[in-house]
Amino acid sequence: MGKHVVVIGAGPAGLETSASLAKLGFHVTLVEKEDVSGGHLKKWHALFPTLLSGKDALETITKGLDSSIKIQTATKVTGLEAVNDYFTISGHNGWQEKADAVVLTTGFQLFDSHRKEEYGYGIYENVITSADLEELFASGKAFVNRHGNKPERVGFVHCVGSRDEKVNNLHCSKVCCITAVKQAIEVKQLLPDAEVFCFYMDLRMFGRHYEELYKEAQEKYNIQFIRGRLSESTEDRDGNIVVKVEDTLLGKPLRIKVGLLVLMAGMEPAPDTKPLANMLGLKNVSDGFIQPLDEVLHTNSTEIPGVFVAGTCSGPKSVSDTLADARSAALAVADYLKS
Amino acid sequence: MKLEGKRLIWQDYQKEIADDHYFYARSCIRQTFFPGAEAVFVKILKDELGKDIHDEQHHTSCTGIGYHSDVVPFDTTMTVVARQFALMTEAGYENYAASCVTSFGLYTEILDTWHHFPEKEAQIREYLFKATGREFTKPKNLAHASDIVYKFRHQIAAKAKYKLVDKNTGKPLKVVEHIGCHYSKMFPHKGIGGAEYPYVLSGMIEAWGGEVIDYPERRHCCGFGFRQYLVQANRGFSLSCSKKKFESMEPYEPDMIITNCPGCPMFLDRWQYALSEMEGKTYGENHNGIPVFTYEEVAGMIMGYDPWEIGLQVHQVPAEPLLDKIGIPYDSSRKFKGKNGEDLGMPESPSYLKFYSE
Amino acid sequence: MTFDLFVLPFFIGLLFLLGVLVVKYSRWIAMMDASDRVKAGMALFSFNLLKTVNEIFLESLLHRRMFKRNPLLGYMHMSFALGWFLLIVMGNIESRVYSGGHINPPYYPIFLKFFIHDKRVLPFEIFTLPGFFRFTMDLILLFVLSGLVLAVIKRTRSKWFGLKRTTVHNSFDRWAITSLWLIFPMRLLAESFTAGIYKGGGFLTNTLGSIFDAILPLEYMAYPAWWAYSTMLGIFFVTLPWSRFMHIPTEIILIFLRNAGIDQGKYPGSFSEIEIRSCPRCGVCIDVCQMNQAGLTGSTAVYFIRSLREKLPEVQLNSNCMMCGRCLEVCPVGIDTLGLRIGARGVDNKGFASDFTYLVNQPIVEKKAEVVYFAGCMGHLTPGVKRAMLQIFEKAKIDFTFLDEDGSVCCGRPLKLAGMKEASLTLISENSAKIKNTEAKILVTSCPICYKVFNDDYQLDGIQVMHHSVFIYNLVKDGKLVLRQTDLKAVYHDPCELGRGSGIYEQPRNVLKQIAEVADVSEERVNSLCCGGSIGDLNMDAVKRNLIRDKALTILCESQPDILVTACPLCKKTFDSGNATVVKDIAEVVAENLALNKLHKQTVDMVKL
Amino acid sequence: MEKKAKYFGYSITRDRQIDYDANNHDICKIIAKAEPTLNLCISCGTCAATCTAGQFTDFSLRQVILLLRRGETKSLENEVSKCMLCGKCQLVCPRNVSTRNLVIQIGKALYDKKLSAETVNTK
Amino acid sequence: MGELYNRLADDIRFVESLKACINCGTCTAICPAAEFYNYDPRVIATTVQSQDDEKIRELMSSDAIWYCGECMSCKTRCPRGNAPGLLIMALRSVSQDMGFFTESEKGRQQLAVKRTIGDQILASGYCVRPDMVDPGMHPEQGPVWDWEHKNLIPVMNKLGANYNGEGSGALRKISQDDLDELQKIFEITGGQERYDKIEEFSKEKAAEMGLEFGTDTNSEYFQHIYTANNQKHNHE
Repeated sequence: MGKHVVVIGAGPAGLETSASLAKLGFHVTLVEKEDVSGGHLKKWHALFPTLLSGKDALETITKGLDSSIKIQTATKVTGLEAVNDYFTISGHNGWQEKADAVVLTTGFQLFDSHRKEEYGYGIYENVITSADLEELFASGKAFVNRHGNKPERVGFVHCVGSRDEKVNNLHCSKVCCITAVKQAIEVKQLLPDAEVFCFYMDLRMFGRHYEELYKEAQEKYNIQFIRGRLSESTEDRDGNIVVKVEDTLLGKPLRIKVGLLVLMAGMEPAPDTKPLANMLGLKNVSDGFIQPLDEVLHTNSTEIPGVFVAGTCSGPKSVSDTLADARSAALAVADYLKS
Repeated sequence: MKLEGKRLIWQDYQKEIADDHYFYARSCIRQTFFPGAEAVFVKILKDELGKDIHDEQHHTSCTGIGYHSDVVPFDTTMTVVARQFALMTEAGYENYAASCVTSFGLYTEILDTWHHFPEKEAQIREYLFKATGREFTKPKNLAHASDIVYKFRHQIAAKAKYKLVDKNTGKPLKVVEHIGCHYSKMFPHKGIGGAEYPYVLSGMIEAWGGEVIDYPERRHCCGFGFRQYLVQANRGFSLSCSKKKFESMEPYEPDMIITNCPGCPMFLDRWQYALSEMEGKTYGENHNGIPVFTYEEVAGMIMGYDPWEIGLQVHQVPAEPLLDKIGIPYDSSRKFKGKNGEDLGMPESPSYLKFYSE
Repeated sequence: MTFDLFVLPFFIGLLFLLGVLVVKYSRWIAMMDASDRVKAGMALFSFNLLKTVNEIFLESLLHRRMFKRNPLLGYMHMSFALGWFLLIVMGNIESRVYSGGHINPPYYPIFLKFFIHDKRVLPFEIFTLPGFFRFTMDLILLFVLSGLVLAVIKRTRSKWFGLKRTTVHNSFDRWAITSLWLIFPMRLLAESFTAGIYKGGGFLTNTLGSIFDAILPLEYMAYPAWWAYSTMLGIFFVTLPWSRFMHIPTEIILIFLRNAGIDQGKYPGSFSEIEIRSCPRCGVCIDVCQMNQAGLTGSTAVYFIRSLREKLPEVQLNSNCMMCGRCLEVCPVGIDTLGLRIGARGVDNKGFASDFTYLVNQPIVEKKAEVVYFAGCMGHLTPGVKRAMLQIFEKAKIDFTFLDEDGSVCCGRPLKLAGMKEASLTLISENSAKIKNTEAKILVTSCPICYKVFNDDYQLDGIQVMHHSVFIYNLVKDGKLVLRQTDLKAVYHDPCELGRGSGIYEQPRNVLKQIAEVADVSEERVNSLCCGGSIGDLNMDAVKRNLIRDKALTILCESQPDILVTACPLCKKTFDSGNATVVKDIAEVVAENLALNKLHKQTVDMVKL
Repeated sequence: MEKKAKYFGYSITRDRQIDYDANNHDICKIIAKAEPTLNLCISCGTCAATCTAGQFTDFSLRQVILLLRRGETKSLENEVSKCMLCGKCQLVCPRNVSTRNLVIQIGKALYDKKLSAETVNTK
Repeated sequence: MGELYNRLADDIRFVESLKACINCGTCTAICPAAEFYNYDPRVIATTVQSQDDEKIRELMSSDAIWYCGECMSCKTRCPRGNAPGLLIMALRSVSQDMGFFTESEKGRQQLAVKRTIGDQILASGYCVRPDMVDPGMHPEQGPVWDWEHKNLIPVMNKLGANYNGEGSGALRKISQDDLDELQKIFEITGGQERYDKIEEFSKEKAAEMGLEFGTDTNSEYFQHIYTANNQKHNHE
């Protein structure tokens, strides 16, 4: 066939799309702005619901890559143009390619928790994000808060940067609920004596075995779930975090001190997505996530023939959803290039 | 606590504050309880900084307290505010400086409302014209008086005789800053430093040598709650709110509280008295209470103005221990005397709070 | 010679035992309510006593109930009880014969062969008086020993005796049983050795004695054997009051009191104490208990009663019982295990303060009718049952008052089962007033739980209480309902509270038979299984309940029926969740299979012809 | 020097906020041990919806469990006494919480607490 | 959608204050009133959101809408950009216009606010004046205020105020022309009407309660509403 596809972004979506496209017989170039591929996954310690290690997951995905795939790392795409029936793609470092189809797999960026000022991230030492916690898990360091003490209580705040007009994010990030449950369990495994609380609005346990994990968190680990969105956190003299929340199921405001507060930072569109979409002339990117041609039927196609999307650049997804989406994108590309 | 984190946030909440030519609107509560503070403000701006500040005689209350205790309808309040704007326009000013935080919040709210509902603005213009024959231009710059002091905090520091430093230890004084709720809780971008970590007073405290204390109930309302204080039956609420703050700040051993809202300093001052009388509990060192000041008073203090001229004697919590700490001289015998030294008698001594006189 | 030192262990043991029994019995009598004491006193001088004696003979000696359950087991128990009893009786007669009718010291008949050793007379000695005794006594001893052999076999082959599981005993029981088991071999040895030395004894002891004499120095061994025999008796008597064998003297009292019309009354009380000590720990109740399926073997009646006896504060044990009554059915002593359980729960839960003052001034149903219908809590949870009943009422043109149409006040049975008697009485009086207010003649309920408590604890002044299955049965019998035969194959499940609890087995079956072919179930009627949903259990979690449910479903569905029919909304709901087959309440089956009317049915029949 | 508290015509209000740190969580622990399915509750309210006592009162087991978990045991005191133990809640609970035993355990724990408080008082 | 809901929806503040509440409780968690009163702004939002006129009427007649202190902390945090505090203001307006406010103890207090703050605005041009802060009605103001109140003129003079003076400055006397303008504004914009309604409905209520109504702050009814507390507002 010999048709050439450029995949932009070498996270799980880009890697899996490339692997699938190569298997289908296409020439694939995978462009990545960073020096190393793997996206957010390379920093993630373990994946829900099985606690599969992020490293292992990435290795398995990478193993599927055909040697024919050209991986162009450390290249930020600065030019992307549809010319007749092909595309020209160029990078900041002078790299340039022509392609018959383009797959955008630019992924997401983690919500910057500083923006949720009232939670004190970056101000109070013992307020960290879910990503920080994954790093802490991965480092294998003793589980102590930043004062060197084992926290007696750990709180998880759901929906940080998600479902929040105050930070202009209306969407649900989909994976934070289950991630919080997973991390809460991991914390409990490391600190069996700690009390762990999840402050949530809704528990969106949509995936296979998620609800079961949630039940396990309650049954086996006695993790407490308090329905109420965190209103603010402050620091007491000992560096504990005092949080205020309404226990909405009781209809009473509640104040509780935790030694460590973990913010479940949501997914936001990657900053590179919109510029790339603009270069192509994609219109449906109002919230920064690319709107596929149809959210039910054509989830990988866009309004421009030959331009495809896969993974979280079109909306929050779990790793497994991302991989499935990537494979589905490869088929959509194949379909397009064959016709 | 990491200060860099706060600085990062403060960068996002800078606002433009006019440099000169202010139309000054006085505050009902400020002038009633701490008229010296307003006097200091005008004095510093005029005399020390050489600014032009118009002290308008025809303006009235913005009706804010009536509005927020819901006896005055929104349209009425908007029209009264429009009248203030008209007075400003007529006086040839475009920079509005409000002494009151409630007013400031209300002006902000009204301007925002008019922005979103231009038809409302048109209606209010009509009302105003019909009632008074006046017309107005919206202010080009709207600031709370504390914004202006914040803007010139370094100039004030440069001219100051004293610093917010314990003269005996050389250590900065521990200062609690209390921001009026309506300063930035409604419109975070209209306040310096935003709603969560307002910088307006912290900036002054830093510039004047003090150390800001962040305590868990820092953001809590003083408890005024308008109708919650105005009606005697509700005052328990008001008192309880302040108590919550005192209990929360107490372990940090603050030397003083600075506020930017007219009501808060009065409440935080008086409630310390009421709490001491009701439960025998006093805050601060040696049953002195924690002194509560307006930012204007503090500016006056460090500028070396006579404490009794700027009105520190009308605080129930005595200022003397703090003046001593900083090293500001004062004449005890003149504390409760009239302007020309005439005898006005003496307040009674409270049961628990320390009382200083001659 | 009428005395030897070796009799002392026996004699002291016996005196000790009698002393302990006197103390215990006196305490129980003292604990008894005055009215009960009067009842007991009167029973001593009435014909009832004959009944008691008869029952004691049948149950305590012959072990009739045990025989019914398993002949081998019955024989084993009978050989011990009756055999030993006969040994004592015959021994006494024999000793009198030898001593010329004098009253002998109590040990004398027991050790008669030590004191008296006459030579054997052959060959027709059985027709002589001493010969007769020697023969008979040896025969009885052999009878006892045969039981002993069975008991030993039962240790490893309990299934031959109809028992899958046997009781695990504590150390007192082990001491007692060891000594008991050794008494008779020791007696055999002692008598044989003595017979060997003196060439006396009967067919058994003489034969054995001769053999032993040939190989053993019997003159040195006989005397120690008598010591051993006496010692075993002594140990047995001393351990008896704290061992399972306490049931021997206590059961007699229990039978007497029961026949005197005395029941448990307040708990703990003398009756419950006597019941607790009447448990022989035979373990017959273990196999029938469905708690085994949930892995809660420790909850079975025998261990529950043990915990009461030994005052082990095991709340879990008290609360973990579905109160299905299967153990009650099989208990050879007839101990009211459920009553004891309720009593123990009452003690556990005495701190639970119920407060139903909120029920005061609730609106009363004004409608008056012949029939009042009470769906009950569970009926409300299974709207299908309720709807079916309403259809049936309509079809049969019954004017009725729906007492709990707008929701029920609980019948009080759950509280009663939790031991909260006072609280349940509040609900009972609340409901009673409401029921009476309807001026109905018949109270129909869909819930066997309610049905049981209505019958047992409500004073409804002549209002006839009917479970809906019986009510339907009557309607069908009276021709007010005509049912349609289908080709369904059904099994019927007897709800505990309706079957064992209230004795209603046939009416629902008869109704069902008019609709479907009803297959037999291996465990039905009195042996019916509990569905596992029982509100009788206070503690068991759902996982365990499901194990019980699934096992019951397996047995119920052995014949692969199209439909499992029951007559209890709770059973229905529980079985339904097991997803084994279609589950319906009898009322639902009836409502779905109502023929148009009698006339119509006749027409259909005619067409068929 | 004994000074008389002044009365200003109103009094200080204790806050309604659940102060988790100040609350006593021992009772919850005791009950969770006696009835571990307590932890399974997801506050769905099915129990309260079907509750027999709930027809007549504002009794809500969901609410009771929450209060218990938050250590608000004082508000629990007169709650479980309304329960008739009819068991409907147990049948409808999607998480199979052993609600009846839970109610009994709560009732008893509060009783024990009262008892221990009384013993302390009499000492 | 009922009449009451529509009335609420006419209020410009309502439009800004309630957009599809998600019941997350952020508002209640930091609400000072929810801390000390049996009050939950989340529930208020839910009730109004139901658009059930019966419930809204009940709400407007209850104490619940009068607990808010209008600090607007809720507005800062709501993830849906709602402001229960503003919603409360809309509810209070309708409650007063329709006369529901006299049904609750806290609502009845509106007359006290009107006769103090409200009347003061029109009489002096300011909401508060030092002479109005009577130590008898404000005992918590303490002995220093007591002293100051007794020596208002010299103290104010010392502190640089132009107490009751002509021209500009703190506590100056507002000229009659300015007061007339204020009065006119009140008449045109509905302020006076609001005042009159508060008086009217309160008068009815006073009659119903059998209390002398009067026109000032010394009347029986005023004293009653100013001090009455049935102790049902807090959780104790």
